Amino acid sequence: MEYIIIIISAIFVNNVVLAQFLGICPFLGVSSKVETSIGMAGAVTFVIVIATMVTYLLQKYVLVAFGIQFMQTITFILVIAALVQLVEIILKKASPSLYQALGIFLPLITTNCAVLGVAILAVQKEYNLLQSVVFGTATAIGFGLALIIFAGIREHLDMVKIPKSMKGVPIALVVAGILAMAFMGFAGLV
Amino acid sequence: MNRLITVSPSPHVYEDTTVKRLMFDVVIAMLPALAMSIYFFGMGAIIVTLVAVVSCLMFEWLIQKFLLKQEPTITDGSALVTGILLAFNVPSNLPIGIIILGSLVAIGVGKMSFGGLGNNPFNPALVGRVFLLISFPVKMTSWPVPGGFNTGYADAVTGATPLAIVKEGLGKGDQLSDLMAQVPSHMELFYGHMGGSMGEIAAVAILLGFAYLLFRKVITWHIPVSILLTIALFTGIMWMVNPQTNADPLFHLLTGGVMLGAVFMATDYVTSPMTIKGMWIFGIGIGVLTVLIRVFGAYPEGVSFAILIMNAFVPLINAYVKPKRFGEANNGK
Amino acid sequence: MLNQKDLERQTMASKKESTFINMFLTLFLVTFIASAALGYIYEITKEPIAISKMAKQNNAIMQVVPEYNNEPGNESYKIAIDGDSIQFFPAKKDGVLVGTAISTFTNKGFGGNVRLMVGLLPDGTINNIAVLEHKETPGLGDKMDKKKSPWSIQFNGKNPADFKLIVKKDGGDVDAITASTISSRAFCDAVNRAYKAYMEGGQK
Amino acid sequence: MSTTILLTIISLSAIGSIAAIILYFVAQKFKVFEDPRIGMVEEALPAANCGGCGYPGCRGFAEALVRADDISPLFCPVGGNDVMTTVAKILGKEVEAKEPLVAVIRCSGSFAKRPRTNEYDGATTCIISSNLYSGDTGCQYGCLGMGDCVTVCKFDAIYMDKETGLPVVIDDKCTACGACVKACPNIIIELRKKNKKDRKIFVSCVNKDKGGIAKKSCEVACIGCSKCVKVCPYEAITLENFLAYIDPNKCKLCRKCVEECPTNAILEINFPPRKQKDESIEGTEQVKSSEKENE
Amino acid sequence: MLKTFAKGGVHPAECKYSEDSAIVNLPLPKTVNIPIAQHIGAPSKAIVAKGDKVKVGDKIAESTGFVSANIHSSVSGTVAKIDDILDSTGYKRPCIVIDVEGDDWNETIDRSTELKKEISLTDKEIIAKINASGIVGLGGATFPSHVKLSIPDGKKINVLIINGVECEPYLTSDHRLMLEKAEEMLVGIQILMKALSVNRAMIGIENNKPDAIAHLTALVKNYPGIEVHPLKVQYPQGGEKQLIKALINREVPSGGLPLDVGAVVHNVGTAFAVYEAVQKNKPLFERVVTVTGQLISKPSNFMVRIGTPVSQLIEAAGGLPEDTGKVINGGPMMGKAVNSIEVPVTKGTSGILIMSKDAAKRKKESTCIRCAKCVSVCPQGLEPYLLIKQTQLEKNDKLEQSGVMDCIECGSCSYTCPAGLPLLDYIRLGKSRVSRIIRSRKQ
Amino acid sequence: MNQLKNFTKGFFKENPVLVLLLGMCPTLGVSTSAINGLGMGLATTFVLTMSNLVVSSVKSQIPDKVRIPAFIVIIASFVTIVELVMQAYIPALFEQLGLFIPLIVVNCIVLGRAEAFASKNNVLSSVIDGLGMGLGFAMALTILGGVREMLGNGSFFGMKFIAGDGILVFVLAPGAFLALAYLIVLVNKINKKTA
Repeated sequence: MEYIIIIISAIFVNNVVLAQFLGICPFLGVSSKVETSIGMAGAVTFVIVIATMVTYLLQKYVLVAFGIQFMQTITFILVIAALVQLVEIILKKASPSLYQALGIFLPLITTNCAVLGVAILAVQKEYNLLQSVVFGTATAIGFGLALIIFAGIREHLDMVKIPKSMKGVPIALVVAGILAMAFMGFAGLV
Repeated sequence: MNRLITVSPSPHVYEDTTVKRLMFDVVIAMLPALAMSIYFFGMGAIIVTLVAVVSCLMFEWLIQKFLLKQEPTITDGSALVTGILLAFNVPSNLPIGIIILGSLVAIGVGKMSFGGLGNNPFNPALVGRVFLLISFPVKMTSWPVPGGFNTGYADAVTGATPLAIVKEGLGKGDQLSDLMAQVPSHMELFYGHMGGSMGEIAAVAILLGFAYLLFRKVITWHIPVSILLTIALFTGIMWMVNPQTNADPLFHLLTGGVMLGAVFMATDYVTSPMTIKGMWIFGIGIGVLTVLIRVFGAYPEGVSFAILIMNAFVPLINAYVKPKRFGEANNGK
Repeated sequence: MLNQKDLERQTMASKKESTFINMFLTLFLVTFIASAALGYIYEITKEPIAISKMAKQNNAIMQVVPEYNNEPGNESYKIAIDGDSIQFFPAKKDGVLVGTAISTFTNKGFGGNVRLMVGLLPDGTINNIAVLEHKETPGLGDKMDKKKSPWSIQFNGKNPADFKLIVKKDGGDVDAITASTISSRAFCDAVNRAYKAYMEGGQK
Repeated sequence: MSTTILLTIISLSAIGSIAAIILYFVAQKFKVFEDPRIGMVEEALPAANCGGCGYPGCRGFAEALVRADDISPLFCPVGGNDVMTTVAKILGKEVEAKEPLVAVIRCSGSFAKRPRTNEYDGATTCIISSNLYSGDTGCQYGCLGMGDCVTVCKFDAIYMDKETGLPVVIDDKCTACGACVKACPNIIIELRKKNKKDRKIFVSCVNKDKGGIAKKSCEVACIGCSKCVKVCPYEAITLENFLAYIDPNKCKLCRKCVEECPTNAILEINFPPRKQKDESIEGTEQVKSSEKENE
Repeated sequence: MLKTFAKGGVHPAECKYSEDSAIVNLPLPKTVNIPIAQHIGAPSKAIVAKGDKVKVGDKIAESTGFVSANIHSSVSGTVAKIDDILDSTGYKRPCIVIDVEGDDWNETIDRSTELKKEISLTDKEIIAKINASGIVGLGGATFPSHVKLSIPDGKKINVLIINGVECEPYLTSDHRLMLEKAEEMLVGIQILMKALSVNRAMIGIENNKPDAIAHLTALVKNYPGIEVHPLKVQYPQGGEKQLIKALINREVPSGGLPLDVGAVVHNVGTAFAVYEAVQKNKPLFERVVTVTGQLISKPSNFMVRIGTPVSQLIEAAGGLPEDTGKVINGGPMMGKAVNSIEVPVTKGTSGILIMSKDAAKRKKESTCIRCAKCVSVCPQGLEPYLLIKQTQLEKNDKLEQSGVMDCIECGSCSYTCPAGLPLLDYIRLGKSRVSRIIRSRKQ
Repeated sequence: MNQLKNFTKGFFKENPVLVLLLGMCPTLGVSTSAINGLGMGLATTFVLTMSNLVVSSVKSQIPDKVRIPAFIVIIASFVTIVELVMQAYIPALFEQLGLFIPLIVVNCIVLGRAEAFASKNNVLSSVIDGLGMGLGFAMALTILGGVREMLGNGSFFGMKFIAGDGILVFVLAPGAFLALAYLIVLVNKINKKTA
């Protein structure tokens, strides 16, 4: 039950993009096509899951153990950056097809605040390892959900005449705003 | 030869349906519900409708004329429909300023930001409504008690909607049977003797409008029926499992704008799927979300949110749910 | 313009090559310097951070109990309840208990957890309540905070023994915040928890 | 030094170093080469993504440029020589300077000059109209007048003149990307040399009908009389299918042919007015050239 | 419940003004312009020269390939010239212009009117005869008929479908033919059955022609294997694929031909032409043409020689009305608006429809409101609203995926669109772009 | 390059939020009030300026392969400094900004400027660039925060000017998106006019 609450909360009620404002840059940048946003969602999920695991261990066995929690930000981001690069390099060689699908998004993920945000939030919420991973996965799914819905709408918008001044980011933000209003309907679900 | 013959690609004949005719058919279909709300809420209903319609038309005209610099198309009737729908979705004692703000959001944000009719992914009236609901939760949820035609506008006596009464009551652990005694009977619900948004109360009037729309072939039956069926089925199962804590399906269907949403809001052409299969998915999605929000969420009434959320899925549904192509089927030859 | 810059970058001879030693050394040096600097600043700010944290707690305690002259933070104790724990801060004047500040919680809030500091007089009467932490909807549930509305003043001076800590809608004595019954219920729940814990062994 | 600082230094340096080591070895092991010049070339290109170069977008062109041994056949019409020199510099290759070009409309069949024979009532694009029939005048070669060229122009360099029903090129804005040439179903637009002061002489007609038929459908059609061919001192004019064509590379802008043309199908643009000689010729050109100057 | 095809379709006002006018022979014109490209496929090659004398029924242009057809003179006289002349495609195309002198028929043609029932030729000979006679699909598609009868190896045909649907509003030429030349037509069907070696033929007729249904139902008793099937009135039932679906409930696969599902479809007019060619040795040089329209004073059905200017037909039907907006070669749904009334009648001309200025005017275009009416009427299960957008944005690969090549250009989408969008105009453009891409890919 | 221009470009013509559209997460997340926006903006300005300074001075010493990790460590150090200092001396604001303070490290503006500007330019230009960009960011955040506060709460920098509540949605998530959207449109329009 506890896990279900974490999942529903992370996907719907406290959607990472629409309620927490994390990962907005890729949300606005990459979500122009459904296929690419599925790729992005996949890549983000992958990195978030690994990152929450690694940072959890780091937090518990290095930072807390040594009493240097203030080093959280710097160590987490360093690990995430290295991790992303690692994944990218390996993927490029090991599975070029997967790299084709996900790889181009990987560099973007380093600066996706959702990854670091989730890692820090998981620590703040004092989740255990499994909870952290579930939380990370659910957050990533919520990110993917928002991204894919959004990409669908944008594909639709590509086919209609948007006023010139609204084109691009402004209309994307308006859509995000309306979506966020719609998602507020989920409030109180958990 | 001085007579010029016209040349154009085929076909050379056209059905006489126009966008304008469709819109005015929708307006006609909404008249019974409007009449019922005037009957129950009196002056308030008239004031709210007038303000909403006039401000929607005005904003559409102003934005097209001065911001987008296009030829204004307010005569096509779509802003009129938005205005009436917005009025239908608010209590009949809403202050004029808030209604005007709602119209601005509906037309300006919900519709014109996307370039006008046909482009908006979300139902403009619902965008306006949800915006108001979030912004003015108190004013948007104090419903005048239906007091007949002489109900005042600003000084109307307010009360909770039946759905809110039941939800509140269940929330604190009251017996459902006691609660049902506090709300109007099913028959009263059917003809609209209850508190609520202006247009949502009278199921019978909305069904009348539905019949008219079907008769004029303005909409197909799929979306309304799939929504209502899903809600009935979903709440029905819960009711059968535990009738002590779950209201019966008929109660759910007749309250909280389900009828209004299913017939007039979800069937908006622009924001609903293009294929029959897609319409089913859309309808079922709305039904499920509505019940989820009603039963488990914080809001007593979830149709608006559910439709808005499913609106967001429509482009995806359109992209991936395709009509069956001719010749695609494997006919056993 | 741009391309010229690029050309410059390409021709920049001073750029270090990506050899192993270079990479390793660079990263090592960067992290070394960074961590040293951070460690140093941490040492400097450790004290003020601790003070400000304490100040916040003391501030809350001060708000909810009558005047005292001990250090309630040093005498605090905890009681486990409902899967979590509640912290008690006894406030004493000249060694005599004048009230207890209780850091309590509820998870029934509209936006999740709500933490309150409830000040009880020795007989259990509510002296005052301060909101420590909440995520309630602005404009609605956040009215429980005194900064936003005087709603929670209605609890002051009431003794839960004869004042039913339940909203009126549910048959209690509390006027709910308009359109925020859930937040009001959550608030009552947290206060109730504090009172219960206090009566069940929090009185020391 | 306190233990905290020590621990801080040790742990972070360790993490950093480990990351560096792992990254280095993994990078060594999984090396994939990508030419960094592609990105640099792409940045140098104008990013109009107009496709004027014949490649799908600027990125595609950049890849082609980097791949090519000899980049002289590749040319970015939008950026012109400046961009190509920059690109060549990046790639360390040579590039020849190309003559600047400009689009010209080879049809003068305005409403006044070319009587309508039909009314068209379909989708307002030339391409659809031309799939349907030969156009609403007797001339099946000329401008269809629905502005496909205007729609495709990314640089707002073409507009439709409402008086004449013909498109007009704004020379200063035209980048000779060729999008309009591709868009015109009747191929009446041609990219021609941009001479000094934008001076141009060309046959403003593409009608391949016999003289009589052409003349009947349009006052200013080329009737294939070959007078211009005879008068040209540089052999720049050729006649094929009853249609004259002036080779821009041979033409020396002497304007002899313009005077000779009996139907005023040859235009001279941006020349100073000549001494009064023949009024009838003067009239049409004056209009044309003054239109140009007004922009 | 009458049979019809599965999905989509529209039902425009039928307006069959000329259904009670018997077929009348049109007087000979002074000159005829006979285009050398009157069929789908390679244009024929003229084999006469200026000054040559020709008789009615003489071959004047020769087929240039398998998918091509011979062309025969429809009049007797002198070849005046071979020149580019505006025809009903809207473009100037090569035509053989013949000045008419008398009405002198080629001797080999049997001009008697008696019914000749017994079929003496073998299947191969029948196909050769049809090929030589220049018969093409007379429903409007003008696909050379012998090609449809030459079944490739490995394909098995088990039913011949005869298209007497005439689903286009206004047109009545097939209707009149079924009433007046029913026996000849039925013999023609038997000839086709023999050529295809099938023993079953189904005639599909829409329910708005009860007299034709009754007439044929009575007659087919004498013709074993031939059945008459009344169908619900629904446009575009006359489309091959829709008719096959309606009659035998098989779906021609996307990109496939009717013979992929074991069927061959011929028009009633074609069946009649086959009868005349095989039994009477008369090549195809005349056909029934409906001249109709709200403003036409005498809506009629004429037997017209190929090459006759359309103006002459209109004259015979009471003259060109004052308020003429459009002159359409064919029906209102798929016919082609001509840009001059001097264009000649060709083998594919099933009717001439005159529309008033008001009726000819298109609806004012507004924006797409995504009402999905076009999706619901498309008989091919396509999404016209999407196709038009993809065409406008030149997304050719997406367009191909969306099945633009399956479009049969029936026009139902444009007909029904409340926003008056030129859906079919753009889809046709998209189709031509995609087919160019597909062709270049094959090379 | 003209240093003054270098400094002022961040305010309008190349405003990181309103024109370059970078750093959206904190922009949306903390702009519930003008004071929050200002605080966040100033914190970011500090990090931006300092990291630009350090990056541009060490740029030639860093091999390409570890460029990004090295930059990130530099940036993260300054972020942590800000975190610690704020926690110590302005705890109230620190709590308001919460998660978004550590997230400055992944703010696209910071890394973006380090990559695109500081790694190619000299120290002085880089510092000026960082300062200009940072203040531009702070300005945008303050404006957005101010707008949201005024509309949503009826107050400005905490001072109430209408009784009761404003349009609540503006202090909530959806309002952030909507307010920013129309602010960007407005700035684009003004930029186009003055261009």
